[in-house]
Amino acid sequence: MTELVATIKKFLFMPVLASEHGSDVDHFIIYVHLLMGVLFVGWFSYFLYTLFRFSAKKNPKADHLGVKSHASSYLEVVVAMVEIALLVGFAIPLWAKVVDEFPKESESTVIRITAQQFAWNSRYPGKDGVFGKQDIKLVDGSNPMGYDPQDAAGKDDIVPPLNDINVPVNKPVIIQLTSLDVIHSLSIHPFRICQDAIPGQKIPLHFLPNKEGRFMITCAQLCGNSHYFMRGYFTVLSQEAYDKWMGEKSASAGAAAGSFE
Amino acid sequence: MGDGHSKEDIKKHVKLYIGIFIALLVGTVVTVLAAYVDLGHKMNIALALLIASVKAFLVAGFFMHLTSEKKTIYTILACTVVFFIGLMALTVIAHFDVPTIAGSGH
Amino acid sequence: MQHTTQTAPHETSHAHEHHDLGFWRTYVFSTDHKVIGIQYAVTSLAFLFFGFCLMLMMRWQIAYPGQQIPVFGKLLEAILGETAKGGVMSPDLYNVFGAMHGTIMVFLAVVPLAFAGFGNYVVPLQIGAIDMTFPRLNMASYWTFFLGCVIMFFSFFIPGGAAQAGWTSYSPLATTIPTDGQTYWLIGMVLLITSSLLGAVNFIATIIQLRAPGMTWMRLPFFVWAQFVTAFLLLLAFPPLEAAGIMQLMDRVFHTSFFLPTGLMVGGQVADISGGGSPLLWQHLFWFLAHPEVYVLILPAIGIVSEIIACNTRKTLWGYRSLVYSALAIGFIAFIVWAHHMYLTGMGTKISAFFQTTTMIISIPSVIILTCLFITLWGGSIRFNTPMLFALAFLPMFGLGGLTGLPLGFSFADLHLHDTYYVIAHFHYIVAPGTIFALFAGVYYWYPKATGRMMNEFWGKVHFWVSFIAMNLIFQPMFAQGMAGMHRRMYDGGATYSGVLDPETGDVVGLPGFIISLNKGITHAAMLLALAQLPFIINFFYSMFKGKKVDDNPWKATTLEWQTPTPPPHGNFDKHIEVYRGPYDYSLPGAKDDFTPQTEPSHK
Amino acid sequence: MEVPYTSKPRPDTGLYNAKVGIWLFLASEVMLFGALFSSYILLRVNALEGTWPHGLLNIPIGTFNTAVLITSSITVVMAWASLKLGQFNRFKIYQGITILCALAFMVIKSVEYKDKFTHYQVWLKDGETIRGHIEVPGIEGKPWFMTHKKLEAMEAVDHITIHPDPKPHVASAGGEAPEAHKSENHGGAEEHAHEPRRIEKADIKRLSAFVPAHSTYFAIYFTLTALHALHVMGGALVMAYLWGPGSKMWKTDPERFTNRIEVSGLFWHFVDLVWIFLFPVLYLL
Ligand code: HEA
Ligand code: HEA
Ligand code: CUA
Ligand SMILES: [Cu+2]
Repeated sequence: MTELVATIKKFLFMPVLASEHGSDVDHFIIYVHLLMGVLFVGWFSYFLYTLFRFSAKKNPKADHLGVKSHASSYLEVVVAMVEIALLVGFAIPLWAKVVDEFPKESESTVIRITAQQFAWNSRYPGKDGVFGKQDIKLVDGSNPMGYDPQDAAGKDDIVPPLNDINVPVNKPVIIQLTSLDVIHSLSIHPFRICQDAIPGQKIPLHFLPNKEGRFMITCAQLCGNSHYFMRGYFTVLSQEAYDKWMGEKSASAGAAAGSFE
Repeated sequence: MGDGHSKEDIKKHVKLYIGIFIALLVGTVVTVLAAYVDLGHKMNIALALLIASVKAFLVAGFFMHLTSEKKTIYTILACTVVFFIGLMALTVIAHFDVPTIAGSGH
Repeated sequence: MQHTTQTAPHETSHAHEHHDLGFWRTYVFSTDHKVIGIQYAVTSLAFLFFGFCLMLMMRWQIAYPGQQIPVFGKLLEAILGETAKGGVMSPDLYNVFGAMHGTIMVFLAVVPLAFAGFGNYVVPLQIGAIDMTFPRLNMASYWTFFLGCVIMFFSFFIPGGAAQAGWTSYSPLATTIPTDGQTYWLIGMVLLITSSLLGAVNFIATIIQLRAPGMTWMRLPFFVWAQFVTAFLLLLAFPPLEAAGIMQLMDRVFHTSFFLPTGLMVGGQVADISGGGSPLLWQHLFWFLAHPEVYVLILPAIGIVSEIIACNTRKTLWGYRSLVYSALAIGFIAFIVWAHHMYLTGMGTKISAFFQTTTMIISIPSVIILTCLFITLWGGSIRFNTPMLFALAFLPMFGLGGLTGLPLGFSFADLHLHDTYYVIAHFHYIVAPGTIFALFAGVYYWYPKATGRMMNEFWGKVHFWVSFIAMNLIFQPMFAQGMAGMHRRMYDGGATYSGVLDPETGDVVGLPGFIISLNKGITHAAMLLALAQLPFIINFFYSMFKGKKVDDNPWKATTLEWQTPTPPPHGNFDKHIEVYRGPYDYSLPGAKDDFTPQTEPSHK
Repeated sequence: MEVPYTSKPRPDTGLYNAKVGIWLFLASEVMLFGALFSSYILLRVNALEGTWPHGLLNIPIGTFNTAVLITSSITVVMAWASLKLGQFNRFKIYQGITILCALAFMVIKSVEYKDKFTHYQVWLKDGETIRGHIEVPGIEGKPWFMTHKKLEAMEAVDHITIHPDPKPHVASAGGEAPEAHKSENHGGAEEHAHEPRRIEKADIKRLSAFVPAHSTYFAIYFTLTALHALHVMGGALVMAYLWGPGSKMWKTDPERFTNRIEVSGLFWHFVDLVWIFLFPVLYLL
C-alpha cells in the first residue's frame, strides 16, 4: 500500500514531505482520490457504454421507464458509508490531533510569526523561554507589535531578519501566528500546513519537522498587489546547526528585540 | 374553514387588537423599568429579550394574523427561522471554538 | 387539442393591446416575462464574454509574466493608462481583473443568465401561466440589475480601477485599499442583491400561485423545481451579504470598524479607527451567501440538462421524485455548510466536525441527482443533437468537479489543497464545462421557441467539440498544479515560488519548473476556447434571420412551453391550458406518438 | 390579460398573490436584520473589556418613540378592519394617524441623531476617557462631526473645553462601568463631573462625536436604526399613496384595495417588530 501511495504521489506531483503529520495528510488525500477514481471510472464506463448502446441508431424505440430495479440506491448508500467512514474514522480525529493535541511548550521550538504586507516577521523567546510582554496600548508606528521595551522577559527575545525562520529537526514546533495589517496565510507545503494569519487574532499551530532542508513559505491569501511576491524561507537545521545559528542571533538580541526595521 | 374575516369576526378581532395594544404599551414600560433594576447583567439581558419576544409574538401572532395563516406561509417562515438561527448560532459558536494551546492560556 | 375551450377573440384583443404599447414599452420597458428574460439573457451573455476576455488577458500574464499582451495590450494601455503601461499588466491590474472576473462571472453572467434569463423565459411557459405574478416588479428587477451592471462596468475606468480584493472581498484588505473601486463594487452588489431579491420573490410567488389547472407539484417539469429551490436560496442567503455589504460600505465611507480589529496597521501606521471589529465576521456573512450561491450556479443548470436529456432520450426522467427531493435537500443543507471555506481561519474540532459532516451530507443529494440522470440514459433512444451533446458533456464534467469537492470538504486534506489551483480546477469544472455547457445547451434548445428558427447544427457541433476539448485542456492541468502546491491569485503564475536555488546546497526549493510550464499550455488552450466561441456567436446572430424555420414543437417535447405559438405572444397561450399528466411522458406504451404532451387527457 | 388571483385567493393555496409576495419579502427581511443582529452579538462578545459603551442613548425619548410605533401598529390594523367592515371614512382616519405616527417617529429620531452628532468622547493619552459636550475655540456653539484629524489641522487651537456628562443610570450597565468613572488616577472627577474641564490638544489621543466611527457600538446602532428608518420612510410613502391617490381603487375594486392595505400593514408591523427588538438591545442592555 505504502508503495502504491508513493507512486501515486509522484504521479500527482505532490511536493516533498518534511513533517510527521504530513504523511497522514498525503495518505488521506490519496485514499479520497482512490474513492473518487473508482466512482469516476465506474460511472464513466457505464456512461460511454449507454451512449454507444442506446443511440437512436442502435435503439430506435425508447423504453418509457428504462431501468426498473433500484440497485443504484445501494450504490448511493455505499458512497455515503464510505464518506462517513472517511469522516469519522480519519478526517475528524486527525484534525483534532492537529488543532487540539499541542506538545508541551517546554519541549518545543516556540516561534511567534507575524505577517505584514509583504513579509514574515519571526520572534523567538530567547534563553528564558518567555516572550516579552505585549500591550495593545503600546502599539504605534514604531512599535507595531506593541512589545513592552521595559519588560525583562523581552530583553533576550530574538528577532531574526525578515523571511528567514529556522528550527531544529525532530523537535515539535509551535507557531503563534498573527498579522499586522491584512489577512495573510502561512502555507508551507512540505510540512502540509496552512493557517491564515488574521490581524487581531493570535492562532496557534504545531507540527513536527522530520527532515532537514530549506523550504518555502507561500502566502496563500490575497493580501495586496505584492501578494505574489511574499515568499519566505523556513529552514530545518540539525540541532547543532540550529544552536550555532541561535548563538549568533542571541549575541545581538537585546538590540534587535526592541526595535523593528 | 372560514378564515375569520367575516364582519362579525372582525368586530371581535377589534376588541382583541385593543387589548394587545395595551399589552404592548405595558410591555414597553416594564422593559424600561426592568432595565433600572439590577438583576445581574445576564439576567437583565435575558429579561429584556424575553419581554421583547412576548411583544413580538403578540404583534406577529395577532396583528399579522400569524396564529391563523395558511400552510404555505408557515413553511416559508419556518425555513427562514431555522436558517436565521443557524446563521446566528454557528457564527457565535465558531467564534468560541478556536484552537488553543492546552494549559498555557492563550 | 380537442378538449380546450377556444378563445380566439381574446387572442386578437391582446394582439391589439400589443400594438398599442409602442416600441419602448414592448422592447425596452416591457413587463412581459419573455422580453425581460431575453433582456437578462443578452445582457448576461455579453458579460459572460467580457468576463472571459478579462481572464484571457490574465492568462497571458500568468503564462508570460511581464510580457506585452498581444493585440490588446496597447489598447489596454490607451484605455486604462498607467496600470497597463507598455501593454503589460501591472500587479494591481491583475488583481482588478481577477476580482472582477469572479464577480462578473458569478453575479453578472451565470446567475442572471441561468436564473433570471432562462427562468423568466421558460418558467411561466412551463407552468402554463400568462406571465409572472408581479410583472412590474419583474421589470424593476431587471433595471435594478442593469444599474448594478453599469456601476460595476464603470468602476474599471475610475482612478485606481475596479475592486481588487478578490471576488470574496475579505476585510481588512478590501476596506483598507485606498482607491474607490471597492466602494463601487459594494454599491453595485447592493443593487444586484436587491434585484435578485425582487426576482426571487416573483419566481416563488409565480410557481406557488400561477400553475395552470391540473399542474400539481409533482407534475412540474424538473426545471421549474430547480428554479424554485434556486429562488429560495437567493431569497434567504443574499440578505446577509447585503447586510455585510452595507457594513463594509460603512467601514469604507464612515470609517467604522465592523471588520477591523483593534491595533490594525495600515501602510505602516496605526489606523485611525476605533477598532473592535472582527475580520472573520465578514467571512461568515460572505460565505453564508456564497456557498448557497454555488448551488444557485448549478441547480438551474441541472434543471436545463434534465429537460434536454428527457427529451432527447425519448423517455421519462428516471427517479423524478428523488430528483425533486434531492434538489430540496440541497437547498436546505446549502445554508449550513458555508464554513468549509474557512477551515484554515483557525477552527476548533467541534465546529469543523460539524461543517465537514454537513459538507459530506450535501454531496449525497448531488450523487443522487447525477445517478438519476445517468440511469435515465439506459433504455433510451438517444438523439445526439447539439443541445444534447452539451447536456451529456455536463454530466461527467459536473461529476469531476463535484468529486474533487470531496477532498476539499475534509479540513485535514484542505491543509494541503486550500487556495491552490486545485480549488480553481474544482469549481471551474463545475461552472465552466458544467454550468456554461448547460447554458449553451439551453440556448440551443429554446432558441427555436424564442425566434421560430433553428441554430445551425453543424456549427453547433463544431462549437461543442472544440469547446469540450479546450475546457479539459485548460482545467485538467490545474489539478496537477494544485497538487504540487501552486497557489491561486498569483500575478506571475507562481514563478516567484518556483525553482529557486538554495544558495548553500544548490537544491531547488519550491515548485518544479514543469508545473510552471503548464501555464503556457493552459493559456493556449484558453485561446483555443475563445476561438471556439466564434462559430457560436455568429451562429447565434445569423440564425435569427437565416436559420431554418420550424414549427411550434421542433423537438417533439411534452412540456407546456411547446404548446404555445412560436414565438409565444403576449399572454403566452392561445388556448385554455389544462394539465393531465406528468412532464415526461415520452414513448408511452400504446401511445400514437413517442411523446404525449402534458395537455393530453389521460382517458384514451 | 390580467394576472389571476390579485384579489380573490387561489383556492388550493388559500392566498392571493400579494400576500405570498409580501411574506416572501418579509422572510428575506428577517435574514437581513437577522444578519445585523448576529453581527451585533458577535461584535459585542468580541469587544475588549470596557469598550462596549452603555447608557449613552436617551431612554425616555426611545421609550416614547416605541410607544409611537406601537400606536401606529394598532391604527394600521384598525384601518384594515374598517375596510373589511366597509367603513371607508374610518379607514381614512386610521390610516392618516398611522402616517402621522410615522412622521413623528422620524422627527424624534432626527432629534436624537442630532444630539449624538454633537456629543463627544475624548480619549486622553494617559488612558482616561471623558464624555460630554465640547467647546472648541473659534467655533460658535456645539461643533458637529469634529474629529481628531480636523482638530489637529486647526493650528490656532491648542485646547478644548469639555462639559462632562453625569453618570448613566441603567442597571444593566452596572456590569461594566464606563471608563471615565473607573480610572482611579482622577479621584476627584466624580464629584466635579459637571464642571467644565480644559483639555490640552497635546494630551488628546483620539476624539470622536457619537457617530458611527466612535465605536463598534455606535456603528451598529447607526446602521441598524438608519436601515430601520429607511423602512419607516418607505412604508410611510406607500401608506401615504394608498391613503391619497391610491384609495381611488376602493371604488373600482374594493377587495383588491383591502388586500393592498393588508399587505402594506404586514410590512408596517414587521417594521414595528424590528423596533421591538432594537429598542431594548440598543438602548437598555
Ligand atoms: C457551482 C459551483 C459549485 C458546486 C456545485 C460545488 C460543490 C461542492 N464544493 Fe465547491 N467551490 C465552488 C463552487 C462549487 N462547489 C467555488 C466557486 C469555490 C471557491 C470559492 C473561492 O474560494 O473563491 C469552491 C470551493 C470549495 C471548498 C473550499 C476549498 C478551499 O478554499 O480550500 C470546498 C471545501 O469543502 C468545496 C466543497 C464542495 C463540495 C463537497 C461540493 C459538493 O456539493 C459536490 C457534490 C458532487 C459530487 C460528489 C459529484 C458526484 C458525482 C458522481 C458520484 C458521479 C461521478 C460520475 C462521473 C464522474 C462520470 N468547494
Ligand atoms: C461562474 C463562474 C466562473 C466561470 C464561468 C469562469 C470561467 C473561466 N475562468 Fe474563472 N473564476 C471564477 C469564476 C468563474 N470562472 C471565480 C469566482 C474565480 C476566483 C476569483 C478570485 O480569485 O477572486 C475565478 C478565477 C479564475 C482563475 C484563477 C485566477 C487566479 O487565481 O489568479 C482562472 C485561471 O485560469 C480562471 C479561468 C477561467 C476560464 C479560462 C474560464 C472559461 O471557462 C471561460 C469560458 C467562457 C466562455 C466560453 C464565454 C462564452 C460566452 C460567449 C461566447 C458569449 C456569447 C455572446 C453572445 C452570443 C451574445 N478563473
Ligand atoms: Cu500575504 Cu498574500
Ligand atoms: Cu462551498
